[in-house]
Amino acid sequence: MTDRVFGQPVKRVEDRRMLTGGGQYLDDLGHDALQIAVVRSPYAHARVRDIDVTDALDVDGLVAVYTYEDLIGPMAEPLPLLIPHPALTHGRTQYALANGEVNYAGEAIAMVVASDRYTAEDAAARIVVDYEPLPDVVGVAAARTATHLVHEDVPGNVGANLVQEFGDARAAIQVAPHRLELDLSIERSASTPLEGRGTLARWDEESHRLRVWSSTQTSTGLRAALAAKLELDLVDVEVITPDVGGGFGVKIVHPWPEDLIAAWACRRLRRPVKFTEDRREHFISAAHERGQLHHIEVGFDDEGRVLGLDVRFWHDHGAYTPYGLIVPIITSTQLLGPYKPANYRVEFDSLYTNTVLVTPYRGAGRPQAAFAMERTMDAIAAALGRDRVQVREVNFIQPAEMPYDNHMTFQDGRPLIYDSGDFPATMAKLKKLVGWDEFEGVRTAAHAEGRTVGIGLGCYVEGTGVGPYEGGHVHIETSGKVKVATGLTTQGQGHATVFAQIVADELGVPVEDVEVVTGDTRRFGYAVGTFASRSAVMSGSAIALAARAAKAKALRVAADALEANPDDMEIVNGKVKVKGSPGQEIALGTVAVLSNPLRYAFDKASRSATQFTVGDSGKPPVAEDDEPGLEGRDYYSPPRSTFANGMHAAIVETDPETAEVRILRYCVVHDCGPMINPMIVEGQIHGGVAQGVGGALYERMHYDEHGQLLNASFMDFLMPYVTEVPDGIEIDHLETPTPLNPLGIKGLGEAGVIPVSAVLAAAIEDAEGIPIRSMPISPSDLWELRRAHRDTATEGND
Amino acid sequence: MKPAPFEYHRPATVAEAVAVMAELGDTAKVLAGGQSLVPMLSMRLAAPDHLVDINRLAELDYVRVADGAVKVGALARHRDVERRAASAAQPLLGQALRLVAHPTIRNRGTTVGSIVHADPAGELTAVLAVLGGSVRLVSAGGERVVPAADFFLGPLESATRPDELAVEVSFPVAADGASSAFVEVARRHGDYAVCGVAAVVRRGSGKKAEARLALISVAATPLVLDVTMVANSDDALRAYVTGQVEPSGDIHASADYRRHLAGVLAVRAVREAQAA
Amino acid sequence: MKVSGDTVLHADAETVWRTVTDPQVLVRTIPGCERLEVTGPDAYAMTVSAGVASIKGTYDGAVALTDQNRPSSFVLRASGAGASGTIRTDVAVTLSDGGNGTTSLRYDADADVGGMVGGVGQRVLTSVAKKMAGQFFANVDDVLTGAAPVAPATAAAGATPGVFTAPPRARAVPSGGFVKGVLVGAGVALAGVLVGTLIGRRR
Amino acid sequence: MTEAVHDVRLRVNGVPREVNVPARRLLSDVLRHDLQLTGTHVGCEHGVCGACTVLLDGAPVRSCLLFAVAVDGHEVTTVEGLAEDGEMSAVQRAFENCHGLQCGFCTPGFLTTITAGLRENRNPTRAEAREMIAGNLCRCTGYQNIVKAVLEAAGS
Repeated sequence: MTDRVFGQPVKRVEDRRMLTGGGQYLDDLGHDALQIAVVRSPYAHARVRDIDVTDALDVDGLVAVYTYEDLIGPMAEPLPLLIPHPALTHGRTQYALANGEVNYAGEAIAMVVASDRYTAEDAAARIVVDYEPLPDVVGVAAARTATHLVHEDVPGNVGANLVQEFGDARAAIQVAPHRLELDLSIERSASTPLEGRGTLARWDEESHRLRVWSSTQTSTGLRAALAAKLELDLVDVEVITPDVGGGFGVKIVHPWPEDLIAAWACRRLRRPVKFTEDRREHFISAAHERGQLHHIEVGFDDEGRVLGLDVRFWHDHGAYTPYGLIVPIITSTQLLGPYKPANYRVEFDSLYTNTVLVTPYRGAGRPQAAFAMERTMDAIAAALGRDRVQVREVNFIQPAEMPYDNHMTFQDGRPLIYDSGDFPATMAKLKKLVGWDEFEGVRTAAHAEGRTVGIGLGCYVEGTGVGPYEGGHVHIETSGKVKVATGLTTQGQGHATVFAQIVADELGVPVEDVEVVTGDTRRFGYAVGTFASRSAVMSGSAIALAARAAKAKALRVAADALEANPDDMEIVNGKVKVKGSPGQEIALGTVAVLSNPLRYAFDKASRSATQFTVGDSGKPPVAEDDEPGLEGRDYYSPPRSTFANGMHAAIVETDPETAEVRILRYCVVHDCGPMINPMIVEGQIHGGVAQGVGGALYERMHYDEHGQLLNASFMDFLMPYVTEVPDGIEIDHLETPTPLNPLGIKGLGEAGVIPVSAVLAAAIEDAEGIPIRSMPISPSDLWELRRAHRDTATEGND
Repeated sequence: MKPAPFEYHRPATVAEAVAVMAELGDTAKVLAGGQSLVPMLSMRLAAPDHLVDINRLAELDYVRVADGAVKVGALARHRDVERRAASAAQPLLGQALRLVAHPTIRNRGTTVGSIVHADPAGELTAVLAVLGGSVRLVSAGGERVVPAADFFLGPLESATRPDELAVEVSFPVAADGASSAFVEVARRHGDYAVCGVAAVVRRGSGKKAEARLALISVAATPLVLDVTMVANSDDALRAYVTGQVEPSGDIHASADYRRHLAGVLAVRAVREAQAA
Repeated sequence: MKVSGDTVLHADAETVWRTVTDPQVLVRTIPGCERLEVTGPDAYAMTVSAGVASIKGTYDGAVALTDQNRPSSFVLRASGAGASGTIRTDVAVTLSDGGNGTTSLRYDADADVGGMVGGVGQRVLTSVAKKMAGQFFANVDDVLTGAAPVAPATAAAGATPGVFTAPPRARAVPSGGFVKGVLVGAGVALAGVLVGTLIGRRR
Repeated sequence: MTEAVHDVRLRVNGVPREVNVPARRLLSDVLRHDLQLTGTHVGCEHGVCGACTVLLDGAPVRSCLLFAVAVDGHEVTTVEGLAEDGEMSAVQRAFENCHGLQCGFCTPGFLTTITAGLRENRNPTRAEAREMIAGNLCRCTGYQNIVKAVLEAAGS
């Protein structure tokens, strides 16, 4: 067992349970619970004049109906603005139940609690709400024009305006040899996990405690929110995260109205209450992301070196801003990618619209950023008639320049300093993988067959592992089994496996002896959550440190028992040994027994730790600076984020008649530092790329001008099936470790999705010879572009 | 997303079924495969007082070739039609069915049900229309056979009256020398087509030669076009078809793109059928 | 959702105006309209029984004629609500001389369709609406050309003044699929009639 | 008004089960909440995602598109019924070997679909393997390793 499991494609320990139907997701729990159904606004913007529940009261099985009027104290206050920012001068959040006004179609107005969901929906359907419709503000253009306002007291619909810059971009552009302007747009998509949101709440009147299960990315966040809203002490609230059927960002934003009502109602009713979100509700009342418009001005020299970059963008944040400015701040900073423009200025407005709120979705502002920067690079190359790779290369930050200070403030309020990466090497790998230099031959051969193909590429740098901290607890049982807990949650990333790999190596135990629990506040109360590609970096590091603490103690206790020097000892396969002295060893479980001085022997093993058996009678059984038990607890809190990076390339074929786009090849080179489990790394990349393809070619939120989401179902929201994703994603890795954490690792959860729209836009543009400035693009869109392009060309000839 | 309550009826024979339907009139809805109906019930877009489940009408569970037609009973699932001899007798059925949603849906969905559903994007409506098939409707008062040309009245609207049960659809078998194809463009594989074309061609000289199309998703009902006179020229065929359709735009495709596709797919369908 | 269309009606614009703004006619020509109550000057409450087969339902809505510019244009403002959604629409109607004693009528409806049906019905909504509009104008034209009688459209026996109920119809609403039961309202939206079943359903 | 209930007898994973439910109760809800076989998941309730796929008399169907009362008397196989004597089936093992699942929510629908698919086609080509799973949505894996798992299960 001296082989390191870190870096091995260890099979996932969670799989067997999930493969045999033993997974436990939120709605698999609480079969005895009452169910919630929600009355939601059909209007995007309206005043609620009256709510008549009379008809609902006849429904057999109805237990309660709640409207805003029932709420008191903190429950009647707006939901928290989770991440305040000085630039967010006009932050607004919704109420748990609408207080007189609704600002998006789907906003909760009343909640029904009934014996089951069928009955709850029967009752909800009978509640009559009288609305006074107000003018709708939908889309960035309408928000900017501000003919109408979403919130009466927010002038211009502007929630925030933020400028960051270094140097003098505008002046640099003025004097640059070449200049370009681009207008770009990216539409909305959404996380859309296969499992929606959900909350189950139980109130124990005898112990005066609230226990909540939630399909969440942050159990500690929800716990704190519930305690505050329900005026309970934190110790009286427990939040448990069962298996979670995907998150991708949307489950980080708590409290949702339904969380609060479920918990509040279960306490009032003294019965368990559950909310299980259905698919339609997920579309109209969870959260979306991505919608931004960019105006870019860039000045560059003859080689394509960017001398000045001035980016103005408008971010549609929906009706409320519970998650602050995280998404546009990430866009504005991560836009820089692997490049070092001499001067940079970025300014954004974060705008209110009468649509579902916007909070991070995997990538969180980076797909827009990559789209803006990579389209700019391609435009520079086109303007100069230079190779797209070469233009990027002259702009790359070089490895010798690391750590590289970008002179910006990142989403965590800390300096944007790249810690590691070798961008030229990553590019060299990508060129080789996709066959960049041989592509003209491919194109010619395709043309000969009457086929149209194109190639595109895109680069990104991703700040991962943002703070403030995560913690880990490693507890060694007297059986020798190791129990690990960390506070952040799991939605399919295989934490139970990768954290076990880390602990197995640190402690010297078989990986199958390590059991990991995540997202259970009973086991670990201090945590932030799972987002921003931070779990491996943050909890992985914390757990490694905790395991080191446990190991140090194990060696100390064993050294005492074996009368050896701890420095001469090691743990191999669960046994603490004196190096080079075969036979001088003690099982880790026994060390655990010895670590806890006992008065009572509960079993055979513990006899050896009772008071007449061990210990120096002249010393306290537990030393002054020690604790009983064989465990370690530690936290990891980095000074700033660590920056992973990657580059993707794709070859596409476009149908000359139908304008359908087919991805012939998709290649990824990624640098997340040392990989804990390459199988899981590749799985994360696969999933990210598929989501990226969805966002580039299929998915969008079709709002009409009245704020109605026209495609609020899987029938019309076109999440890709297998038939829409590339058949094969080719992956290569570069592993440049970060100096910022004990394992040298960088995050990767979001990586796959980030550059896909940029890459596919570039490839389609290359195939078609038509500038692609807006994504996603459907065959109909491409066909219309062709037509417009042809018309323009014809006019030009006239 | 749970259905509103309804009263459930499960007749054992067609006679029982139509008797119940006569009594309930337009307060009842027939449940066959339910692959379109059940989502609408769950979304509470539809909330009939009664549901008449015909899944026990074993007498309607058949696919047979008789009298020059593939006759499909109301309980035959798409998969049955795909698998049984039907496809050999009328290859267009198989060509169309592989485009109807996904196999799991076809395991339960019925061919007759999807025709009665009269979705303007339904592949089978085009098959029935281009072949000039018919639907047999039975009520307590008797039965009638409605030809395809009279059956589709509008989007999601067929000639079936509330008291009538569509018991059988007849698809004429392929004529001698005839061949067919079904091509479509859908956003995702298995989605409703943005545009789709069923083509039946018959080789031969003079009056024997024939080329007919039925298009879906470009009109409220399947649009049948006789393209015999233009079938041999891509340009003429494309121009003729694009001139005949008046599609609407929606969130997935503009009207002009649909019109363009109709022409492109018409050519592809005819060429593919000719090559078959 | 936007629905536009045009039609030719066989009467002069003044007659058309009178006809399509006459509650007695409207109640008989709006597909599925059962009851039309005058609630104010050029304002009506109506009950529409639209949709067919098993999904026929009865819904309540309100219609008002505004921006009248006799005899060339008016706007119908209609709204209604039901369990599965809401609809609110402005229909701009313009009349122009079509020659030979006919009038060209153009309508541009801008509908805010909320609730479930708005989110899942987009694929068929427009074509259903157009079809129902066509039916409405065919009914109107029948009135104009005398193919359908006008008189029986008045108040039911013992009626409240200002309340109009429809007589049994010669021209049956054609039967159709169940979605139509909920989508038909899009058609009703035409001529201020765009309310009904789109948003409602039978309980 | 109390809703009428119906006796429904099913054979689920080889075991006769009986429930007393309203006609509108979906098979997915009967399996999950009445029989507490929660391995079958519900991802959309309109028949698009495939997470709720079970085998009805051996053929894959969407359990969210069936009323339990309408399949009275039939045989249903859920993900809980795929392993034999505690041994995971070839398809389940292949998913484990190939990292064919991440969050695991859509997985039961894939497993039932592939189990039936491989009964029909023991040696699918790569294209046929993709076609086999083309009606099920997965948001985590990008499908790459699921395709791999189908081919591995077929080869075993």
